Amino acid sequence: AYEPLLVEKREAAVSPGDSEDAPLPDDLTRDSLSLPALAEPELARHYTRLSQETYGVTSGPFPLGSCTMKYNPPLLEDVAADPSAAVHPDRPVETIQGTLEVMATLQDWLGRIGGMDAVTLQPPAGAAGEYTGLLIAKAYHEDHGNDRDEVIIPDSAHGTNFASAAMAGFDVVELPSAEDGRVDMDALEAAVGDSTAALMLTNPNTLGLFERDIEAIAEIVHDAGGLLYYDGANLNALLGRARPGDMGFDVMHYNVHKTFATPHGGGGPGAGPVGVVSDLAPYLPEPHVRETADSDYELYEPERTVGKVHGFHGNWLVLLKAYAYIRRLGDAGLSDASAKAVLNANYLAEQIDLEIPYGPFHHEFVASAGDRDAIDVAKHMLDFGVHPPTTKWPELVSEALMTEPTEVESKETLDQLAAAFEAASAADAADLDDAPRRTTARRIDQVEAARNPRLSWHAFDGPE
Amino acid sequence: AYEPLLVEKREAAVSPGDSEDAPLPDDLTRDSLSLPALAEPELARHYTRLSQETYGVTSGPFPLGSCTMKYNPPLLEDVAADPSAAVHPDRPVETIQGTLEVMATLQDWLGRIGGMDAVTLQPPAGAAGEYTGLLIAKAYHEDHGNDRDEVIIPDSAHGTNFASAAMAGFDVVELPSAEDGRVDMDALEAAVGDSTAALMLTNPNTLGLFERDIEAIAEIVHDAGGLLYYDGANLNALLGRARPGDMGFDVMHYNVHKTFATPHGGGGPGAGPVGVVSDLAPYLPEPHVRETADSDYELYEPERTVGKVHGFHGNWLVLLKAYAYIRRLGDAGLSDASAKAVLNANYLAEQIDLEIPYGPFHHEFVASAGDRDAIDVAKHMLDFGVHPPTTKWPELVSEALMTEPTEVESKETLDQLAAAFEAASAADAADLDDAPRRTTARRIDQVEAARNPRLSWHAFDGPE
Amino acid sequence: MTDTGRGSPYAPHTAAETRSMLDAVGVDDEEALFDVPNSIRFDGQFGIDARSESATRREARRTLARNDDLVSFLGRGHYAHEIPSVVADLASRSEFLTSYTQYQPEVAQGFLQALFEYQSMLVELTGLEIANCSMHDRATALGEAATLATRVRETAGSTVLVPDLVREEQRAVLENYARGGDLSIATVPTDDGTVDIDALEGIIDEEVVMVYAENPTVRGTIEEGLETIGDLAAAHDALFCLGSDPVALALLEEPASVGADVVVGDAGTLGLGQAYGMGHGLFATREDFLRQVPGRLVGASTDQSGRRAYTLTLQTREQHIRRERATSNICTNQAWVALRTAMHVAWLGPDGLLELAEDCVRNARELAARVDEIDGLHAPVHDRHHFREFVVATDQPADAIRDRLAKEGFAVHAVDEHRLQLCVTDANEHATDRLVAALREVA
Amino acid sequence: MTDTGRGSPYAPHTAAETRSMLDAVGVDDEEALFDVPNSIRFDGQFGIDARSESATRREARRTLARNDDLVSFLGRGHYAHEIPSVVADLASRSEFLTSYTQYQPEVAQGFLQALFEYQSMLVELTGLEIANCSMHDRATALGEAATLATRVRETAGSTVLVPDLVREEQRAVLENYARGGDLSIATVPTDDGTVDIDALEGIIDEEVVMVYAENPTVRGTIEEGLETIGDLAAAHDALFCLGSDPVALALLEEPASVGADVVVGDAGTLGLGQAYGMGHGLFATREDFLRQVPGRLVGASTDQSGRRAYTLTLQTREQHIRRERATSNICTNQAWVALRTAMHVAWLGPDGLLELAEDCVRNARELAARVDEIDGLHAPVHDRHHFREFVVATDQPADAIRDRLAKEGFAVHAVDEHRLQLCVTDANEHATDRLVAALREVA
Repeated sequence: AYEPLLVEKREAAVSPGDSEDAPLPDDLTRDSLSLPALAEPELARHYTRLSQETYGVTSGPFPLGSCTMKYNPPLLEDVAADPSAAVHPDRPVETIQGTLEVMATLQDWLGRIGGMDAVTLQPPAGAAGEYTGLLIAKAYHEDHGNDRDEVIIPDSAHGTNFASAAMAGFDVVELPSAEDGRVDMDALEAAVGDSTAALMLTNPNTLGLFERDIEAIAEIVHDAGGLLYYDGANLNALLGRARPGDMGFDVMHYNVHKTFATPHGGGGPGAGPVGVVSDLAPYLPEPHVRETADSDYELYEPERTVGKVHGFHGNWLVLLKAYAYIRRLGDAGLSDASAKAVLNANYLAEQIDLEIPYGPFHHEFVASAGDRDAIDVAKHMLDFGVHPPTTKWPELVSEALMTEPTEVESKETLDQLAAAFEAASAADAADLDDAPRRTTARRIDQVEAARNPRLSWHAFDGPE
Repeated sequence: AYEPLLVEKREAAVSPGDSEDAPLPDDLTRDSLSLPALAEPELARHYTRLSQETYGVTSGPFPLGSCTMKYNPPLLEDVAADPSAAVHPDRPVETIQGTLEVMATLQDWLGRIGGMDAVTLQPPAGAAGEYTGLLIAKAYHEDHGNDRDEVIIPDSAHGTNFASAAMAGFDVVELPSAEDGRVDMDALEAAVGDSTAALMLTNPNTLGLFERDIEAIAEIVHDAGGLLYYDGANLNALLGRARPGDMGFDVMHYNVHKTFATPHGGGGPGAGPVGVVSDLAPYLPEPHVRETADSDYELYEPERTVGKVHGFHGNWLVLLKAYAYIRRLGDAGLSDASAKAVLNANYLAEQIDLEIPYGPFHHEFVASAGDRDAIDVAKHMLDFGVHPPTTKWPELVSEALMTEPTEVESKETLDQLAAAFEAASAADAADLDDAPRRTTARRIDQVEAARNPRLSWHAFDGPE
Repeated sequence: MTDTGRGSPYAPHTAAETRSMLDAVGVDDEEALFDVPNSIRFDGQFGIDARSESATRREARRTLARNDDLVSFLGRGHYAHEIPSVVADLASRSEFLTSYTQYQPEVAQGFLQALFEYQSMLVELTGLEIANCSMHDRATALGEAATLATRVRETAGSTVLVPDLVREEQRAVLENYARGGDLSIATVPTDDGTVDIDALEGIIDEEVVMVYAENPTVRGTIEEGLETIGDLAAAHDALFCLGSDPVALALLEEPASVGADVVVGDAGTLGLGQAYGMGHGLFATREDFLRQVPGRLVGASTDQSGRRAYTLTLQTREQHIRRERATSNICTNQAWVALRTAMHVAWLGPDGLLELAEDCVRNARELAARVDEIDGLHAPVHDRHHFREFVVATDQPADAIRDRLAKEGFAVHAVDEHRLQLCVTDANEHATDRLVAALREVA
Repeated sequence: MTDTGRGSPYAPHTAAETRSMLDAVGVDDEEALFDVPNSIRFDGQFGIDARSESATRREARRTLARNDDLVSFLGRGHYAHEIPSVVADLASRSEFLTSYTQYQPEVAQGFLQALFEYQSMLVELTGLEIANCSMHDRATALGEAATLATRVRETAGSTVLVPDLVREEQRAVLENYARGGDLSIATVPTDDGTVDIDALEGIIDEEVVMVYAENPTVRGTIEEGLETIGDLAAAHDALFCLGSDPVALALLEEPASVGADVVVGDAGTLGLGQAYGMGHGLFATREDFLRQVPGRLVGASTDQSGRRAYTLTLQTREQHIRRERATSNICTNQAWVALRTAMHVAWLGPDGLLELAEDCVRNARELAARVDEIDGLHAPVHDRHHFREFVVATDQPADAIRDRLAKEGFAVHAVDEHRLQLCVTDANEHATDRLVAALREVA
């Protein structure tokens, strides 16, 4: 059912100057303020309805490629809701030893999981992690007297890689993929050089393929004096099977909201901790947490720190949830998560008839909608009660349906997903045009939204 | 969407004797046990879907007469979730002073609100409160050498009144209503006598009418040697305006899940504290809480206690929620709740065209569906996104629609309700027969359910 | 939300809306709508101060903080098992929490299905064919069993037999039910913590309408003669009512297999945790008694489009229809706790539930052995298998030990002058080392 | 759920299902699916022990209990206001919590509408026409404002002016953004806690692309010359970026009315509470910059049936489409915190929010007056109006007072050798009497 905007239910205006005992002179206060004015029961109904119009992981399968929409255990929320966790960032360190112990432990665990020597928890998201890693690479090269202003990125990489490189002040060199969907070694040889600051790589890549030549890639980049950056978006494919550090990566970020089950929250908050090899540890953001000789914890400024990428200590509550998840699973649980994630992707792929041009894939695969528009197929999948995969990307596959079921789906829900894939991709043109039909909103006009931007309820003040 | 049963998703059996290190000899253990075997993500989806197929107060208006479906503030849940509240009933009293202080305070507040001298919190529901009150009346009369085995109950009373009287070992004398929907004074005079243990009354009664002659009623019953019992189901009509104790009632119960906003939980738990005048205080259930001279709290056995009506101390967590609600509202909030509850009922009645034979009513009214079947009208109201009123009761009104909107509805939602009343009662026969159409399930076959009882999933083991 | 002390924060009316509604009704103010004689008008002054939301929360927290922070080793009919976070999360969804008894099943399919699943789990656990949606608690369920017995027994009779080891509080509740139903309670002696079968044989006669036994007992002992008790009851046309809980039922003898006609207990043992005795009454019985069962029943049916649907059924047994001839006065029950129990059982699954139950035996046995090694303590007192709990004989006065343990942060029960009782579950087993160390100090 | 240490408790596969899936795929075991050279195969031994759910909860609680239980009077950019219970309840509904960025708007209308409402509230509070869905935090929002300035300014230039009183951590973040964007930061002096307008006039020139100011400042002072700052910035074709928060915005001068081009701040000040600095970056700006705004924007549109619907819009600004030419690298933002902020604003309503803001002035004024009466303390140091917090001059060393207060259960900030800072909101005002008493003891 259509839910009105808060202001359409009841609105009221106040004027700070109006009250007898106004605490400030008129010239320091605003004239008026007009906001929704609802009682709590009305708000409860409003947001309950809005929640029911939102598809989450608890609604059904959510196989978005490279997003790792796994189940978010309420255990994590309980741990994060502990009132003892609600501390102020200016508290003296001796009064927040609990928080610092959690952070130091998480740093240690992430280091073990990635094969990295040191980890910062400060970056508040994956892209912030990329940016942090690149700031570290930049500082490292500057320190070593190298003027390296290029970052090499495969054409199949996540868009954030490019944007983060730009933000950190690098030029981007795009690396075409080889025919097998992996890094083109010749192109890489050609691309690296004295200007190469780093190569950014996802492994397995966005097609789900493991870069088998990763050791050779590392050698090429390292020989050229560059660093190897690992984009952790796909780490859920490899837990316990291979570690970026062992592959030759120098810097990596972790997406705890992907691999370690902290909830996506409709777009965030996440957290993007960054791990580095020991040579790069002096460059980590400040402050950094470490254990002292007497088992206490302290904050310190790494010797050659790149400074800060978050105003405080990053997304603490999210980090706390990741800590709880890793502790709950332990070695066997983490390894099993990857085993089942990879099995699920392979099983699902086996159940659908669409072409999957590249393989062998791991936790995700990219199918092609063929002569159908991938977006149409996705929209029609909504009618079967599942969330569709990521569409039209990566571009290596035409009409791509980039699919990552994660380990939390059962054979039953994978079969349900497969049925939705089949039904949607077999539908006739009229049905596809008309999809979705069973959703809260029917197909939404994106062109209108962009041509005539209405970005707040003030846009509805006049006649609509 | 249809949600399968848990066992239909995955089931597994275990046999206690099978394990190597079984801790008990075979002859003390069961043979096997077969239960749903699902992982947490699957359960989360199952129950999320089931919740979305359930209409609660946060879904929309819920105007069930005599049920007082008011908004249940999450504040109350937060208070009850305090880990300090999770105590064992066998804890020594000196280690649970917090719990006892809450209980003593709630006893005091309920006493003030009802005009009663002492209050027990032990009855776990309204009907248990009635039963407790009648046990007290019985013990009181026995103590005074009176052999009184009749309880007088108006024909319009809640069904629990009759059943509770029977459970307490009384004979029920049904009192017909007068033409104005209130107690028939002549009939009452005729009914009372040496056998009268008590008269049970709801005030305002189930038609929403205040028994204006309550003082005369009390005199008649008291003169005959009987006690006056107040059914607190409709107390939300009178908060701050009139108190049962002041009207002449000797015993009453409170429904904290009605008047004091503790959630109904799909049928319970509630709590049905019982208040009594000082003469009856010695008969309260044991143990009872009281403050000591040095501001501590203790449990004691009232001198002439009727014993126990709950194995421990009643529904503690529910009582704690009621305590928080009363504290949040205070005098003005409680009085305002009744003011708005009564205003809402009168406003809603004003907006609908159906006949309302009795008045002036307070927090609820009983409209008649006229020549329509009240159940049909109710089912069709579901199609307009609201919950219908209670149907076919009280029987004084033909095709009754017993309606109590409570104070939490706004003018807007009352207008929405009124529109649903109007549309449903004006619908043609075919539409009524076919209603509801927009609900999870269509009209359900009650006859089939009763004739061929299938009360567990084991009923589906064979061919369905 | 600036209305503390000014009115109900949960009534959404603005002054203007109130005004227009009053106008529509045709009165000047709300007071005019109260048809209450002046002689009994009340001035609204209860003397209860309002608080802001945060002050309410703070005050409640401060008050509850007067409860000492103790690790509890208490049991005796109210047990704590660890509640998975997901149970609280799902059960607190407002659609579940704020809904009503399912009198409009078309918009309550979710809760009805959950209750149907609850019933089904209890049917599986008890082996009986019918389980209702819940009674108030174990004690009231026992009372209802006694009144059921009077309704279904073919010949007259007025005695309910109860072991001497039943909690006195439960017996007190039963006594009130018995009084209303013209029943009397007689006691069956126990022998070393379980029913004395010979004594029972001597006592039972045609006057007996119901025999009650518990497994495990309030002392944690596991009954070994249930089948004999069942046979004795059957031979005298008495109902056999067995008290248990859903954890114990997963491991111990299936009630149906020992001839139980009714099973009662606290099903809140799973799903709710320690709540000062709050729980919910498990009530299961045989199909023969279908029309006599107290409490609500959810049944499967079909809807107008032919699909499976759930509804409350056989409501003609209930008070709102049958009034004084109802099978019980129960109306509001403990549905939401039953929902939590079902969620907890489902979370555990058969493996998890059985393991939890087996640990109740293993942990009690292990703790008893460790306690027995302490000078001045002897455990278990009863030469029986135990479930969760056991009795400890003490050389020192039991009260003194209990009080000293409270100072050390532990709550234990003193049975009598020289006996303690200890209960261990997954909720406190992490503290057993500390308890044993403390016992070593204070015993 | 008996699988602790045996596998992921959140993977639902039974052994039989795994087997049949492996068969369908045509491999013997999962390991065969990993296309990883042996040379870099890892053995899975991280050395991290698994824990049961309850043990995980217990361990986390025990670890966090190492945080001292202090009443915080800290502020300086991270503020605590009381969160209504209903906000946590609604925000934790799993549909909100577990959903993704709304790339399929047809099944995300609820979250999109909530974000649209969030944007609308910030538009109202700032007076600017556009607010995005959130940046990571206030500091990154400031950094994004600086890079926006370089994109929208008509002439070249490379200086960002920042008051000397800005938190050094925020400035450090800005410096990294500046470095990537070839900008440099210059400092504007302050005079008695607010921007020295004369000094600013002297410094500002055509090189300046953005002038930043805060209201209130990190010392709680309220700026009085905002309009002048705005005029100066405009006169030099520099953006005027104002730092604030949603509570202050409800009372203090509307940014648009003083010429602000961008407003940044921590919107998590409402809805989230103390979270060790976690919050979410408020970012609002003028309509002119629509195509240059960083971050996600929700817009209204219509669906195929002509009804109003919401969708992420103008995505061509974003990294997943424009890659290195995007307006920002931001992808995952703080949407769920924005949801909570919107809920909290809606709960307060205009009256409640204004009252909360006014109390931030009144309570700070009152507490300063009370502190000023204590021997050895002088407050407020700055002769300005204050919001929430103020600086206190101390005769004793400030560190010593801070440490002694910590022992008494209070956390306060030592600005330097002889200055403390105190922050008072609805979340700690109940403890001001105790704080004053403690200050009297230790000052």
